[in-house]
Formats: sequence, structure tokens, C-alpha cells
Amino acid sequence: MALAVKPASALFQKDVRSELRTRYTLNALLMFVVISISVVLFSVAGETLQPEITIGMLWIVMFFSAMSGMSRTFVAEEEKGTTMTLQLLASPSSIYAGKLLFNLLLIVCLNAVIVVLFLLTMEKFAISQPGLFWLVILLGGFGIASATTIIAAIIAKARTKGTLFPVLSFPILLPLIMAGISATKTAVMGTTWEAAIPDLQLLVSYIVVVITTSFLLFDYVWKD
Amino acid sequence: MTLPLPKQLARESRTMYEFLEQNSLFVVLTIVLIIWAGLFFYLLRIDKRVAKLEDKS
Amino acid sequence: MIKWWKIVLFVWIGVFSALGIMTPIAGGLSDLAIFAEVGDTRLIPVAMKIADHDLTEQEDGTFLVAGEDKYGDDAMFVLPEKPAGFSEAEGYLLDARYDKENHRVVAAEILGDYPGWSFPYIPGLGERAKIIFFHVPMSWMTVIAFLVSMWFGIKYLRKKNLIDDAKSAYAAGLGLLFCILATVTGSVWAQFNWGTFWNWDPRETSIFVLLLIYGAYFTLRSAIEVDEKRARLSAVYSILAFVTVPFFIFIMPRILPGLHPGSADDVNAGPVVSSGGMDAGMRVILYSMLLGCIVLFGWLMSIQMRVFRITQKQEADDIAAAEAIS
Amino acid sequence: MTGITVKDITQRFNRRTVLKDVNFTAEQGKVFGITGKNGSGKSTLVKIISGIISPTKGSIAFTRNGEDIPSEKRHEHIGLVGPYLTLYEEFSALENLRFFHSIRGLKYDEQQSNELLARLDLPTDRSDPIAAYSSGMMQRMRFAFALLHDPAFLFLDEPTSNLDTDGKNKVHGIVRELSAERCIIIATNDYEDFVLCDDYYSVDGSVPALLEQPAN
Repeated sequence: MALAVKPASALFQKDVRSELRTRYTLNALLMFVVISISVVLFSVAGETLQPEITIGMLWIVMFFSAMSGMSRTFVAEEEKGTTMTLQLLASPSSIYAGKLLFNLLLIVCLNAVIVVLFLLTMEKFAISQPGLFWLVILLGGFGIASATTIIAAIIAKARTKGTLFPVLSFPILLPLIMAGISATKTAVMGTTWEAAIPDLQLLVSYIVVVITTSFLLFDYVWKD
Repeated sequence: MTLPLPKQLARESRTMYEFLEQNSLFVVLTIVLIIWAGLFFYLLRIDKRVAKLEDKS
Repeated sequence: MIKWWKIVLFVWIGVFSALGIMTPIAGGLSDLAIFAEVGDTRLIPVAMKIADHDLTEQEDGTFLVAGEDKYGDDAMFVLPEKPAGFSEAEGYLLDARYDKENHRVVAAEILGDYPGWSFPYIPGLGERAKIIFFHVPMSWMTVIAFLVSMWFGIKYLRKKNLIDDAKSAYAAGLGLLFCILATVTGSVWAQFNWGTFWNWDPRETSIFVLLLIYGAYFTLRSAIEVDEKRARLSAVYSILAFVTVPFFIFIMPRILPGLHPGSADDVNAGPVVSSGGMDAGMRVILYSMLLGCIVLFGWLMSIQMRVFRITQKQEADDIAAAEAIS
Repeated sequence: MTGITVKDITQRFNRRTVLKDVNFTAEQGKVFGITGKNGSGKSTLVKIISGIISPTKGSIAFTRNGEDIPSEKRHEHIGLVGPYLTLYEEFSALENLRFFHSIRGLKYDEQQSNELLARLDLPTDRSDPIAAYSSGMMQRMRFAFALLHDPAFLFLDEPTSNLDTDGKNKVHGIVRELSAERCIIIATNDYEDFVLCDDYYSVDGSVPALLEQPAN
């Protein structure tokens, strides 16, 4: 359980540099986001959607982009054959922390791109509480990243990696998604941000609970 | 070839539905039946595993 | 040889199922008054005790008799006919409505004799209230099986004994069965009570999530070939699911409005099993059924484990035999 | 004293017992060998000792200068060369070394890394990804990976498998040089590696081709 900051940040920097160099995930993810948003736009075909539906679409796109982005976290190491090298180099908790950091960064960027594209393309999508809205998107992203990091480690050891990922993630993420959607509705249509307090509490406690559990369990997933 | 009359089928199921609607106790009985069916299905599966064991030894 | 407790289990579940199904539902004056207040003229079952055996025949051929309801409230009852053996009868179970103008309980039909033991009438549910003895134990068992599965998962992670993993998997299998039964029975019942099979009421959502988790758990198990790895990862997943599921089972249904008892907008307050919320007799039967289901669960688990142990022994013998040849 | 005590290690895999009650002690100053036929569990044992796999049963104690090293600190003291270890092929040699340094929490010193590369006959002036390296160079890179942090415990799994005679001699030279102050374990089936060992444990009872000793 010893968590050193230095190993975690080293792994984080390595992942960032590796991603910037190869751009496997980034390019594919960007295209994924563009494609899924255009599917939404095609299906809407110029009609003005009710805000509830737009919010639902937003979360669908966010969920599935996260699914395609996060699944690579440990699978990439497994494919490169570097899992054992990492196992030898650092304690499991610092590996988890490093990967979690990278996923947090990735999902925050991803969500920012998605939301900006949504705001640009959905003309009638007005937000009454921008501060709350961005806070919810940020917390939602953190929640998704915290839960999916350990699931990504689990699926890296299984046979059907890519398809298994959303199957395992969805039930775990559902409380988060429901609270997130409800808080987003408050941010978009509500008049006061106080109405979102129970949802925000739920989001924060979800993140704390999931990250703590992941730290405790990661040892068993990581070591064969 | 004649297809089964949809009207007749609909009426039949309709009466069944109405029967259940009017006799609430039978809804409860249906539910008990479903639970028994589920447990029976589980029993069948154990039986299959035991049969497999018997074949082997 | 059949062990005695298995017979006790059978009799236990049988007796309490029968009690749950056959006990009549009977209301009192207060139940009648609720409907009369809003002008609803529906008939509800009412238990009536005869106060004095004086019967007055009225002009329209009905009979007027003084009596009290099961809660001891006095009233005048109108019977459609003079029942045989009236002078000895203790009372009757009537299908009745309340006549507000004359302050009389008007029976359309005599359903039977006075029931010494009956369940209270719950407006809107009637006989359908009896689902509680079958559906609620199923959904509780879903959660209990999940807990047991996780418990053995943790035990595996600590002791690395594959028997614990097998227990964990079989508990999850039974949990899946209970989960499916709870979902199906619930939705059949919902069709007749709420008009649709599925409403996305918070409790329905939570059982649906449990179903998804069980599904995901078995998908994960089928995707890993090495026994030890499968045991480890599925144990981790069930723990992870367990720490997030309470958000559903215990928090969500109580903070969101819903149709189930115990929801946020339920003025009667409190979940189904909270004290004071339910009739004592119903509570006894519910808990007895739950106990029966737990024992049944343990029994089915033990059968599975016996089969598993024999299978494992056979496999070990096969491996030993193969190694002896080579 | 610096050394490793392996106690009652048992490893089961898909209900088959791969290793059963392995017990031995390896000490500083002596080269310890692990032998056995291919597929008999040599690599599994090395992985268990270096902490990549947690065993079904048993324990391993690491002692450095008389002090126990707790399991979460061991990765700082272990160097491992094995065919299953892959380096980051999208990075150059120096980038790899820098990452290994920093993830262990050590201060990176480019001078020192260059010296290590030079000692292993690896180019110090290449900044292209190591994906282009030959298998022999890759094997030497693995040595760089293992020796970089100057570990007290060095585990070599098939250390000479991809090397020519020159490379082998070099490796043997390194082993001899380091063995005085370090605890070295070699898992091998190669006779030339085996003769370096002062003591050995055989996973399946076999010993590498003692009868086929070279003429000298």
C-alpha cells in the first residue's frame, strides 16, 4: 500500500510521452468522438431537441468514448509485453496511481472536447448554471476514470478484452451516470445550484469509495 | 392455409388477462408458480451435472 | 437417508406459503370510510362480528344487524339474505361498501364465516398484497446470495483455496436465479397493479442493476481460462460491484420518488420491513418465508458443493493416472 | 548477511502443481543456479522470487546486510534479466533507462547511464527507438535494465540465450565480477552458465548435460 508520488508521476509522464509519440489512442479517440457526435446530429437532422434528450445524448457519447479510450490502459502494456517489466519496477499501488492519473487527464480532455463540440453543434443547448455544469462534467469524468481504471486492469487479463470492458463497467458506473445526468439536468434547466447538492455528494462519495477500494484490490488484479 | 384468427387469440388472452385482473389471488398464485418453475429449472441443472458424474464413474 | 431438517424445511415453506395465500384479507370500518369519503363505491372485504343476534328485516328484503368490525368499531351491517345458522354464527366475512347517508355497511355478498385470523386490507392492493411473501424474499435472497458470493471471494483472496471460489460462483449462480425470479414476479405483478410490466421505479432499477452485475460477473468468468486467475479477478469484481451497488439498493430508492413502499415520497414512511409499517401476522409470515429461503439456499449450495467436490476428486484422479502412465 | 531464503514455495496452475515445496537459500558471494528441463517451472520460480507472481503457498525472505526487506520495497533491490521482459520499444535506450530510474524513485544520471551502455557494448549516441535493435542488442539492453540501479539481488533467467560467444563471455565476466558483493541467481539449462554456480537447485531433478562437458 505504500504509495510513492515519484513512481506514479514517472509512469504518468511515460504514458503521456508514449501517447504523444505514437498517438494511437488520441487519434482514434478524436475520430470516435467526431463520429458519434455526427451520428447524433444526423439523427436529430436539424430539429431542436428537448434539453433532457440532449443531456442523455451527451452522457451516452461521454460513456462510450470513455469505454473506447480507457480500455487501452493496461491492454496496451499487455500487448507490448511490458506488464512484467512494470511489475518488477514499482509497487502495485504506484502503478495504479500512475495509470489513474493518466486516465483522469485523458478523460478530462476527452469530456472537454465532447462538451465543446456539443455546445458548438447544438445551437439551442443553453446552460443556465455554467459553473455547476462544468463541475458536474469534471466530477463525472473523474468518476468514470476512477471506476474504469481497475476494470481496465481486470480485462487486460481476460480473453475478450474489448467487448468485456463496457459489460463490466456499465453496472459499476450506473449509479454515477444516473447521479451525473440528474445533476446535469439541474445545471442546464435548474434555477439554483443548491438543487444539485445531493447528486454532487453522491458523485464525490462514489469517487472516494471506488478509488479507495481500487487501491486495496489492485494488488490482486495486477500480480499473477 | 389459414392463419390462426388474431381476433380469437386476442379475445382468449384478453379473457385470461381479465380473469387475472378480477381474481387478484391468482396473480399471486401465478407468481408462486413462476418461482417453483425457476427452482425446478435449477434442480434440473444440478441433476444434469450429477448424471454427467455418473457417466464418468 | 433423508435428514430430518429437510422435511422440516419442506413443511415450513409449505405451511407458510399456504398461510400466506389462504389467509383472507379483511378490512374494517376505517378502510370503508376512506373510499366512502371520495365517493368510491367499490366493494372490499370486511370482517364483521355479530354483536347481538337480533336480525331486522327491511322493506327491500335485506337484513339489518348490529355488529363490530375486526378492529372493534361498532356499526350497523346490512346483509343481503338471512344466512343459515345465523343464531350460532360468530360473524361473517362480507364483500361490502359504506353507505354514508345511513351510516351503514352494506354487504353485497357474504363471502364466508368470520375469519379468526386475517390480513389487513391495503387500499389498491387487495389480494395482490400477498405477493410480499414470495417476491420480497426473492429480492432479499438476491442481495444475500451476492453477499455470500463476495464473502467467499474475499476468503479466496486470503486463502487461495479454489473451493472458496467454487462456493462464490455457486452462490452467484443462485443469486442470479433469485434475481431473475424477483424481476419476473415483480414485473408480472406490476402489470396487474401498476398497469405496466416495467416502470423504472428506483427499486426496479436497482434489481436490474443487480441482474446486470450478475450477468457481467459470469461473462467475466467465462472469459478467463486459468482457474486461479478467474477466481482472483471475479472476486475482485464482485467486491468492486458490492461497494458501488449500495448506492442503488440502499441510497437511490430512498432518495428518489418511487412506487415501492419506503420510497422518498411514501408518506407511510419507512421501508417494507420497518417496524410498525406492517401487520404483525404478515411480518411473521414474511420473515418465516425469508428464513425458509435462506435454508433452501444453503441446501442448494451444499448439493452443488458436494457435486463439485466429487468432480474435483475425479479430475485429480485422472491427472494422477495420466502422470503415472507417462 | 545478504541473501534470500525460499521457504515451502508451492505453485498451482489450473489445479496442476507446477512447483512443490521449494526450499533453498542463496547468499551473497555465491552464484546460485536453478536448473531443470524446459517447461519444468524454472521461469515460474524466478518470477515468484522476483515478486511478479505471488505463489499459492510459501514465502520468500530477503535480507540485506542483516536487515529484512519488506515486500513492497523489494523492487528497489531486485534486478532481473529474462526473455519475458520487454522494454518500451517506442523509446530510445536512454529514454528507457531514464524511465526505469524515475519510476524506482531514483535520481537520473545521464553520465552513469551512458557508462553502463558503453560497458555493455551498446551505442550511446542513438536516439532512435530501440524497436530497431537486434535480438543480441536487446538482450544487452535487458542487462542494462537489470543493472541500472545497482541491485543487491540479481536474477538471470536464460541470460545467454540470444548471445554469441563474445556476448556470453561478457555476461560471464559480469557475473563473476558482481558475485562478490551481490546475491546472484541464474536459471539456466546451459552448461557454460551452470559451471559458474557454486550451488544449485533443480526444479525437476535434472542437471544440464553434465556428461556433455566441452573438451577443455
